[in-house]
Formats: sequence, structure tokens, C-alpha cells
Amino acid sequence: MTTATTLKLQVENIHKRFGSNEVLKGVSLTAHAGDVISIIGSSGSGKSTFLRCINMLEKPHQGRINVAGEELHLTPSANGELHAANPKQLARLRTKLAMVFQHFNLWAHMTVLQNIIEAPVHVMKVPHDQAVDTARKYLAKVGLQGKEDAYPAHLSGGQQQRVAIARALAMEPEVMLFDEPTSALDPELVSEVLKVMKNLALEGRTMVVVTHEMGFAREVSNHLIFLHKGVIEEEGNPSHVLSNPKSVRLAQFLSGSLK
Amino acid sequence: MTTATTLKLQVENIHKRFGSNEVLKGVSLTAHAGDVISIIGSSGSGKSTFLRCINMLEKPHQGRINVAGEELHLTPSANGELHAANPKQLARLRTKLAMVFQHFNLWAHMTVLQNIIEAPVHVMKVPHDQAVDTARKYLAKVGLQGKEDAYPAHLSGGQQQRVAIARALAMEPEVMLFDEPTSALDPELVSEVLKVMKNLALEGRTMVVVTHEMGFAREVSNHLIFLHKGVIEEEGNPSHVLSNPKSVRLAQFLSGSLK
Amino acid sequence: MQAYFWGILQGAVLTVGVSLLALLVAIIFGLAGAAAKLSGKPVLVGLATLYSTIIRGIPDLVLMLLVFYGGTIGINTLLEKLGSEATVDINPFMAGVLTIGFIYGAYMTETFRGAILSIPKGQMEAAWAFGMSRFQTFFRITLPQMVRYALPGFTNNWLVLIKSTALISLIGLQEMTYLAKQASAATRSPFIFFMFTGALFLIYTSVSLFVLKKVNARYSLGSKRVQL
Amino acid sequence: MEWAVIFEPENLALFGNGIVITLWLLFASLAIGGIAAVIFALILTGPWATLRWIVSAYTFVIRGTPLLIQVYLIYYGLGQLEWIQARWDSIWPWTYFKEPFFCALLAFSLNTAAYTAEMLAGAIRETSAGEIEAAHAYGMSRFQTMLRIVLPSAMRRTLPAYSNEVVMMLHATSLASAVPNMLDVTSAASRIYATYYLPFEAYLAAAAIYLTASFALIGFFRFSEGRLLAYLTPQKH
Amino acid sequence: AGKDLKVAIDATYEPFTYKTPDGKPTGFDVDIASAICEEIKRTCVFVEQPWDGMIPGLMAKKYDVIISSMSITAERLKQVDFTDKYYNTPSRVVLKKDVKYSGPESIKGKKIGVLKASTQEKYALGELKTKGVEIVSYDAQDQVYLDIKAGRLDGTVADILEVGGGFLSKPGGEAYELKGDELHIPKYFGTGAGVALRKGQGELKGQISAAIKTIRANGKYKAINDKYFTFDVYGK
Ligand SMILES: Nc1ncnc2c1ncn2[C@@H]1O[C@H](COP(=O)(O)OP(=O)(O)OP(=O)(O)O)[C@@H](O)[C@H]1O
Ligand SMILES: Nc1ncnc2c1ncn2[C@@H]1O[C@H](COP(=O)(O)OP(=O)(O)OP(=O)(O)O)[C@@H](O)[C@H]1O
Ligand SMILES: [Mg+2]
Ligand SMILES: [Mg+2]
Repeated sequence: MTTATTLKLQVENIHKRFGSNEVLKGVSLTAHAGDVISIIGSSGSGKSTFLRCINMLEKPHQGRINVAGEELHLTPSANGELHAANPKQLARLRTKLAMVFQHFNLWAHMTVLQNIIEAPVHVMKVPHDQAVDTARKYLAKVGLQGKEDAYPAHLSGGQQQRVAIARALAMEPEVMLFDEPTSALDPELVSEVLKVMKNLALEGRTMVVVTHEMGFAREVSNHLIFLHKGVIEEEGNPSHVLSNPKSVRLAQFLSGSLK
Repeated sequence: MTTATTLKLQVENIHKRFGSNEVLKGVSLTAHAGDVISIIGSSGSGKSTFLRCINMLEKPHQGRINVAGEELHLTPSANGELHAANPKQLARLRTKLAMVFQHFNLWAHMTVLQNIIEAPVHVMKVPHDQAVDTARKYLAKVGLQGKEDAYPAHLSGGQQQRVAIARALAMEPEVMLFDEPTSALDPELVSEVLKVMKNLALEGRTMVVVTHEMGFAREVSNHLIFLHKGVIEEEGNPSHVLSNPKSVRLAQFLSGSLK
Repeated sequence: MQAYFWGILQGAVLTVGVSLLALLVAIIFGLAGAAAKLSGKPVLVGLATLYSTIIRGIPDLVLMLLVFYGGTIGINTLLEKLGSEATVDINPFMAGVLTIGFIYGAYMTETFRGAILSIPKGQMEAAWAFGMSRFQTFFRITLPQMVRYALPGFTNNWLVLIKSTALISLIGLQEMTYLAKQASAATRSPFIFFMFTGALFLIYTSVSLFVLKKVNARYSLGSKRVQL
Repeated sequence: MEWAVIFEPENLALFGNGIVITLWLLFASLAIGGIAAVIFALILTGPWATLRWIVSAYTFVIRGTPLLIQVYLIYYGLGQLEWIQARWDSIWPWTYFKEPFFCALLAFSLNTAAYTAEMLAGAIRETSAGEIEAAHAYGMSRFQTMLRIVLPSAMRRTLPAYSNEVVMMLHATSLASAVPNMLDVTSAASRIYATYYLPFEAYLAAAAIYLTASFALIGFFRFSEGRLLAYLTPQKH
Repeated sequence: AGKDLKVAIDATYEPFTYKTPDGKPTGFDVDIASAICEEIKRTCVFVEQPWDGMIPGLMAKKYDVIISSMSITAERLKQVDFTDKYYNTPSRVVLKKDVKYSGPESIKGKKIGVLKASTQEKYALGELKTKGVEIVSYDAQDQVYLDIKAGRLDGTVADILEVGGGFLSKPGGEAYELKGDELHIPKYFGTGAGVALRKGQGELKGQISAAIKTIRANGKYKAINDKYFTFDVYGK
């Protein structure tokens, strides 16, 4: 497959304000094939916003985004935000960036199976039967066989989160953006998901993971970013950074860890 | 205050089905004043359903519920579920049982402050100004000063969860039901919330906490329940149970823990 | 001819009065109907279903005639049987308001029910969990959140209701459509009066739409919209 | 009461014919109006300012004026225009404007399209933001997001309100008698009333027919809701 | 004056019943009604009632009589009672001036519009349709005029007063004229307009019929007649 040196995602100098509240003050990130990058930081530090800026769900006020070697064309709007100059290009690049949302955002009127095959069939034009096979495979990986025909509202929190993960996996995208993908999962499932992600990384897929679980960050990622008040306060090799935090803020942040 | 022997919550033999799917097969729980009971279990094992049965958000098919010494009158419906015989009694008992939902369920049309004072003012008839003071106190405890006038949709995931916690705390109820109250929080905040809960326990308040964080369960609770496939597979002193699981399932469940 | 326009304008005042009062009645019936239909209590569900089905089933005109004339004939026959000479006359204004309100309450029932179904269940559950009564939950949580889901259907119902006030001429009230008909008969120039009433209706609906837009803005605070 | 009159063969035939006209007008205008409504709703919620302005003006005028006046203007009003008169004997499609049925159908379709479009547009605007974001994030184009996520969800949520529109249209078909030769159910009843002066028998018979039709329609909507809105309700067996 | 007499009118039929701009009922019917009341020593109270609800309203005792150009027909007599007629105007065929008319056969294939459920419709269906004339029924007479102007119709059968005031004297009506004989056939046209009352009001019916005779004889009728018409609408 791709070699580890292929640039998969390059995001530079993202700035984002909500009203007068400047949430991101120039955040950058570079990921090669097979990279797993963890983003940690306290609640409200801008992690989700950053992830959502990468696929333009939030429109940044400044910054550059490059996915798999292709630069996303951005032009300023009247209100100072940047928006995609070419919606087609944006849609195309987004298919390479599957996302697991913090609030899952499953499509309520579709069953589990329909949720998962939706984008492959209608965006990637995968044949229906093949999409169903892929869907079942990933549903099995997250331990949800037999729930194909349930509606999201009838699932437990952890089950919903796993459907969201399966939906992203089924896209088999180049880069995956995970926003706290294991927040609703028990330890056993967390390690299952961890296993899946490690395998994906070995296949050369790139992942950016926002997480609150330091153990998860240490185990799964090869690069760690600590976001604080809209800037990268510290980054580097995960076990290194987690064991020897240089910044006071990170040390304080980690001191809370229970185990 | 109340002594540790006062019975605060007694739930007996709860059964609950969704269609033909029997989710709870006779689960019981007893909590005295100052008790903190953790419920752990894999995703889909029925933890949320059990918690929701305690305050009758889900109607059980069988079981008895006693809150602070008062038995909730239940009568069977035509479809086999039990429902409260007296809605007034149910509403009264529910004011003694504040809940933090897994999906937060903040009222979308109200600001943070309005969310928190809503029940105290309109259910408990606390004077408005006093309710605002209490609300601010608990908002400060969860680190959310300054967000009083934001709407839930404009908050980060962790901020929403903290509002949900503050909303429950502001009821100053006898028993609190927490459904994964720290799932969206970073380690630093988790230990903050832990501190708050320990203080509440010292004040004699009773808590039932569904959690996936074993460290949290160990630190905060004096009793631990492991739910598996709708029955209590194992229970007892938390550190004891967690270090020496007797059942194979629990051992397997815990083996996933990363740290 | 000018004087006929004045007459029609006075009829317009009646139209506004009847439609606003009827709307009030319809909202009350609609809220009660929707709440009953969603209550899960078999008796209430049955009653509300009967109401919304039967009333929506019969054409307005027929209902109006049935309620007003059927009602009067019924009462008078009863009085006659009892040997009384007196005849009862239902006040046409109140009869019009109540009949139209009652009819549109059935439509509002469906609109409100659909809107309530669109609110995430968790919102109500949170209210119950904090000990709110059904009543409190309905007025403090459900109603405010329902507004923005209900508004499109509500607006449609309201606009149709305004126009259905023309029905009250059947029971002898001089509302503007009827006055326009009389004026066009007297002057034999139908088009000009149709245009005039049409314009009056448009003015009335513009004002309504403006107000409803403000209401929508008020009740959309805190809701997140995405540019499609 | 003299119910026997209603059951005389010629009067039964009158009602029978009325039912056919009424239902035909109803379903044809719902079909045409429904398709137009979807397109209009997309324009109302879309980014094309000029088109949106035009459609808003259209729904405003249609919803702001009585249907009877619309039928009148399309049938009699257009009929007065020399430009149309010069064409409707030979030049397609203007020949249709000479036909009462076509004019009624046009008026009804335009009417229901306006009401339905606003309803649907409202539901589209209230689609959960997260679900739309998910569609965007998975690379769906604006069009696909609309077609695959927003519309199916919005149409389902519109069902209860749309049942109102359908029932109202059923009743509104009685206005078709404003154009000649449209002997719908109400016209049939008023003809029998005028012939025999039996208001209650004639109108109650019509009411019974409307009631039956409404029951059928409302029943159909309940059935559809049961299937299509299953995701909003607690799970049954 | 004595007890009130509640009189129903539908003020949409100029010049028989209509309203002045300030909303007062006026017209031939109204004046005749007042004259009748004067004769029978009652006070006329006018109640406005749209045409569709006329007879039900009478049954529901919302008023005592209808004096609103209601024709006496066999069907109506089944439901209500009528006094003697107080006027009877004939109907005639109306066609374009250049059309030759010599009886129903001569307009075979033409389209004639009539008012739905009217006496003219009955005549048209009974005498014209059978001769191959195409009959189209309308909800209101002015709609017939509109469709004549639009070219969808060739002509109409209508009351001569109605068609004179509503069409022939108006722009667009110049090209048309009354054709053929006055139509009187009672089978279709009834016997003129009478005062309608509920059955069982025999005494009142007698009083009113007598009153009509009296005003006819003492010149009051003529005074009213001349206010509105240039000929005697009482008919033969
Ligand atoms: N409303 C519902 N209708 C049908 N099935 C339901 C409903 N709610 C929950 N279930 C099912 O009941 C089971 C238990 O759900 P519950 O939410 O109690 O799990 P949980 O232990 O809280 O899991 P998690 O840790 O993932 O939140 C699941 O299999 C779920 O699919
Ligand atoms: N739509 C919005 N409008 C206004 N402010 C917003 C909006 N979304 C987020 N914010 C604010 O931006 C800040 C960053 O939010 P973000 O969701 O990125 O935090 P986060 O790092 O993901 O936190 P968490 O760990 O709690 O999810 C927060 O203070 C939040 O209140
Ligand atoms: Mg976040
Ligand atoms: Mg749960």
C-alpha cells in the first residue's frame, strides 16, 4: 500500500472564532499514511472545533487544508470566514475524510444497516450488495451483529457510538477523524476498538483522534497533541509527552488521571 | 444529617422487556444515606435501562421501588408494563431523584442558567433569586462560570455534560442517578467531579452511578454492581470486586482496561 | 360605489374579529387534542381521535349548517314539544367563532401532534425526571419547543381559517366576502370587488406572516441551523 | 326525512358521478401539486435568492387569497384575455384553457403546491443539524444531502400536517363547481337540494360521502405514519 | 304597527333585493314587503340570508316569511307554502345579434349557458337539449355572462330583467339581443314569485295574499313598480 512517507493530511494555521470568542488561534497538524495522531486537551479547549474545521463543518477564519496531496481551495466570505471555492472539490475531499462525531449524529430515520451503507452506496457508488457485506463486516468488528434493523433511538449509548464507528469504517477512507470515539464504551469494547484502529493504521490509514483517555492515546497513537486555549501547548511522541510533560498546564491536566 | 443507616432507595426485582428482548431480568439495589453505588457492565447490558426504571422513565414489567421510605404505587397496564398509580406521588418522588442522562437531555430552548433553575423554581418552588445563587454555585463547582447565558447547542460536549451535572446538583436531591456522568470529560475534570461527588456523599446524599471508568468506580463508590445480560453477575466492595473478580465474565470485562 | 368599499372594510373588521377569536378557540382545542392523542390513555386517545377524524371528515359548510341550523331547529322543536311558544336564537357571532374554532381545532390537533413528535423524547424525559407534572412539562418544555416545528403547518391552517370565516355569512353575519358579493350584485361589477377583497386578504395575511416570523425567530433561539 | 329520494337511481348516479369527479380532481391535483411542492420547497430552502423570492411571492399570494378567487381568475379571468382567446382554439397548450376541468385542476394544483411547499420547507429547515453535518462530512453533495437525508426525514415529519392538507383539499374540491359542468359531490347534493328542497337529506348524504373518503385518507395516513415514523416511537414487539 | 314580521331577503339580486352603499336593504321586493306589512299592520324586520340557507332558515324559524324573488315551483311547494304571486317576469333566449333564431331547432349544436338549478335550466334541459342544443350549467348567472364574453358560450336563457341589467346594457353585451318569444310555460317557470312561509301558517298566508290584492288595486303596487321598471312586472 502507501508508504509511511506519503502526506495524507496537512492542516496549517487554523483560526476560528465564534462571535468574539476566539476558539482556535493558529493550530496546525501534519499526518502521513499510517499515522495515528491523538489530540487531548481540557473541555472547551477547541478539540472538536479543530476536527470539524478539518472537514469544513466549521468554517475557519484563516488556514490551509491539504488532503492526500490536494489543496482545498478556500475563499473568504463576507463575514470573514473561509469557505470552499468549489463545492464539488470539497465533497470529493470529504469522502476521503470519514468522521465519527462526538454526538454520533446517526440518521434517525434510517436503520443501523441503512446508516452504514448510505454513503458507500450513494456517494462512493459501491454496489448495494457489496456495501451490505462491508457493513456487516464492520458491524461484527464492533460487536453489533443482529442490530442491523434497529433504529438509532432504540439503541443504548454505546451501541449508537459503535454504529457511528462502523459507519466511518465502512467508508474505508484515507483519513479518519474520530471525536472521542470511545467515550460511551466500556473498557472491554475500548480495547476492541483499539485493536481495530491499530489494524487500520497497519493498513496505512491515517487517523486523527480526539480523546480523553490517556491510555488510549498512549496505546494507539504515534503522535500526541495537547491543545490548550486554542493553541498547541505541547506535542510529540505520546508516551514521552505523557510521562514527561514539559508545560505546567499539561502536567496539571494529567495529574487528574485516576489511574 | 441523616445517619448512614437510613434507607434511601430500595429497588427490587426489576424486569423489563423491549418487545421480545428481555433487557432486565430481576435486578435489585439497596442504598442508604451516603452510599455511592457504581454500576458497571458492558454496552447494552441494561445499565441505562435500569437507571431509567428507577425513576420510571422506562416502565418495568415487574418490580418494586421505594424512595426514602416511601413505596411507589404501581399498577399493571394492559400491555403488561407497570405504571405509577398516582402521577402526583410519582412526580413527588422524582423530585427526590435527580438524574444526569447519558445524552444530557439539556432543554434546548433554555440557556444554561435557565436549564439549571427550571426545576428548582417551578417544581420545588424555590424563590427565583435563591435558585440563581444555587445555580451559580454549582456552575462554579463544575468550572462553567461565564457560560450562564449560552444555549446548549453552542457548548462543547464536555461543557454540556457539566451543565447536566450542575442541573442535577442544583436540585439538592436525596438520591442522584448518574448515567456515565464523566464520559465527555477530560481527566482533570473527572477528578473535579469526583471531588464534588465525594463531598455530596459526606453530606449524606445517596448516589447511583453508571460508569465505564473503573478508577472512578473504585475511588468514588462504596458498593459496586456488575450487570451482565440483565442480571447482577457480581457485586460488593469496589476495590475488592475489581481486584479479585470471581466471575469469568467480570474478569474478561476488566481485562480490557487499559491502565 | 365608494361607499360599498367602506361597507366591505367594516366587514373586514368583523372578519378579523371572528378569525382571531376562532384561532384562540382552535389553539385551545388543538393543544388539548394533541396532548390527549399523545397521552397514551386509551379513553383520551379515543376521544381525541374521534374528534379530529369526524370534524376533519365533514365539510366546513355542512358542519356550520348542522351546528347552527340543526342546533336551532333541535332546540326549537324541543321547546315546542315542551309546549313553549318561545324561540331560541343562537348568537351568530359566538356560534361562528365556536364552530370555526372547533373545526380548526381538529386540524391544529394534527399539526401540534406532528410537531410534538418532532421534539427529541429526551427533552420531555428530563422534565419528568426532575419531577415536573405532565401539565408543567407540557407548558414549560413541550410547548416552547413545539412552536418552531408547528409553525409551518400552523401558518397554513391559520391562512385557511381566515378565509373560511366567509362561512359565517351563511348564518347571517355580514363579513367582507359576503358584503363584496352584495356590492358586486348591486353594481354589477364583480371583478373590482373581488380584487378589493383579495387585496384585503393579502394585507391581513402579510401582517399575520410578519408576526409569525417574529414568533418563529423568538422560539428558534438556541436551535442550531446548518446551511444546506 | 325522505331518504328514499337519495336512493332513486338518477340521484344515486348523480352522487356516483360526483364521487368520480371529486376523487379524480383530488388525486390529480395532489400528485401534480405534490411534485411541484417538493421543487418549490427546495427552492425556498436553497441558496438561489431570485428564485426563492419568486417562489415566496407565489406561495404568499396563493396562501393569502381564497381558493375560490383563484379558480375564478384562472377560468374566467384568463378567459377574458384576448391573447388567450386568440390561441385557445388551435394552439397547444392554450387549448386546455378552454376546458373547465383543466382550469380547475390547474388552480387546485397550484394551491396545494403552495401550502405543501411551505410545510415541507419548514420541516426541511428544522432537520437536525447533526444529521446534515454527518451527510456533509461523508462527502454528500448538497443535492444528495437533500435527496437522501433531509427530504426523506422532512417528508416523514410533515406527514401529520400533510394529512390536514389532503383532507382540506378533499373538502376544497367542492369549490370546483365555480367552473361549469363540474358535478362533484357537493354539486350533486346542491342539485338534489334544489330539485327536492330536502337540505338535510341531500347534504347529509354528501357529508357521509366526504366522511367516508376522509376516514379512508386519515386511515391511510395513520398506517403510513406507523411505518414511516417508527423511529420516533418506542419499540413494539 | 303591530307585531314584528321577520322577512328574509338575499340582497344580491338587483333590482329586486340589493343594498344601498350604506347597507340598507332596498329594491322592488323590499318595497313590496314594506307595503304588505303596512297592509297587515305588522312591522317588517329584514333578515339577511344567503340563498343556499333560505329554506332551512325558514324551517328553523329564523324568520317568518321569505320575500326575495322566490319562484313558486312544485318542488318548493313540497317543503314550504306560498302566497299568490306578487310578480312574474318572463324569460327569453339571448343570442348574438347576427344569429337567426326561429325556435330551438335553429340553434342546434350551439352552446347555451344557464344558471344551475334555475327555472331556465329546467326549460333548457327540457326543450333545448332535446333538440340538440348543448347546455352548460353555472353556479351563478354572472359567470354565464363572463363565459359568453370569453367566447366559450353562444348565448343564454335568462330572466329578461336579469339579462337586461346584468349583460345587455353592459360593455360586451352590445352584440347580443333577446330572441324569440317570451317564455311562460308554468311546467318549467312556475307561476311567478310569491311570499314563502312555513306550512301551517294559513292565516298569515291569507292575510298576505289579500294584501297583495289590495296594493295591486289601490295603486301602491304601481307606484313601486314604476320606481324600478318601465313596464308592469306583475305579468299576465
Ligand atoms: N427504547 C428502546 N427500544 C428498544 N430497545 C431498547 C430501547 N432502549 C434500549 N434498548 C435495548 O436494550 C438494551 C439495553 O440498553 P441500555 O441502554 O440499558 O444499555 P446500557 O447498559 O446503558 O449500554 P451503554 O453502556 O451502551 O449505554 C440494548 O440492547 C438496547 O438495544
Ligand atoms: N456553535 C458554537 N457557537 C458558539 N460557541 C461554540 C460553538 N461550538 C463551540 N463553541 C465554543 O467553542 C469552545 C470550544 O468548543 P469545542 O467543542 O471545540 O471544545 P472541545 O475541546 O471539543 O471540548 P469537549 O472536550 O468538552 O468536547 C467552547 O468554549 C464552546 O463553548
Ligand atoms: Mg468536543
Ligand atoms: Mg447506557
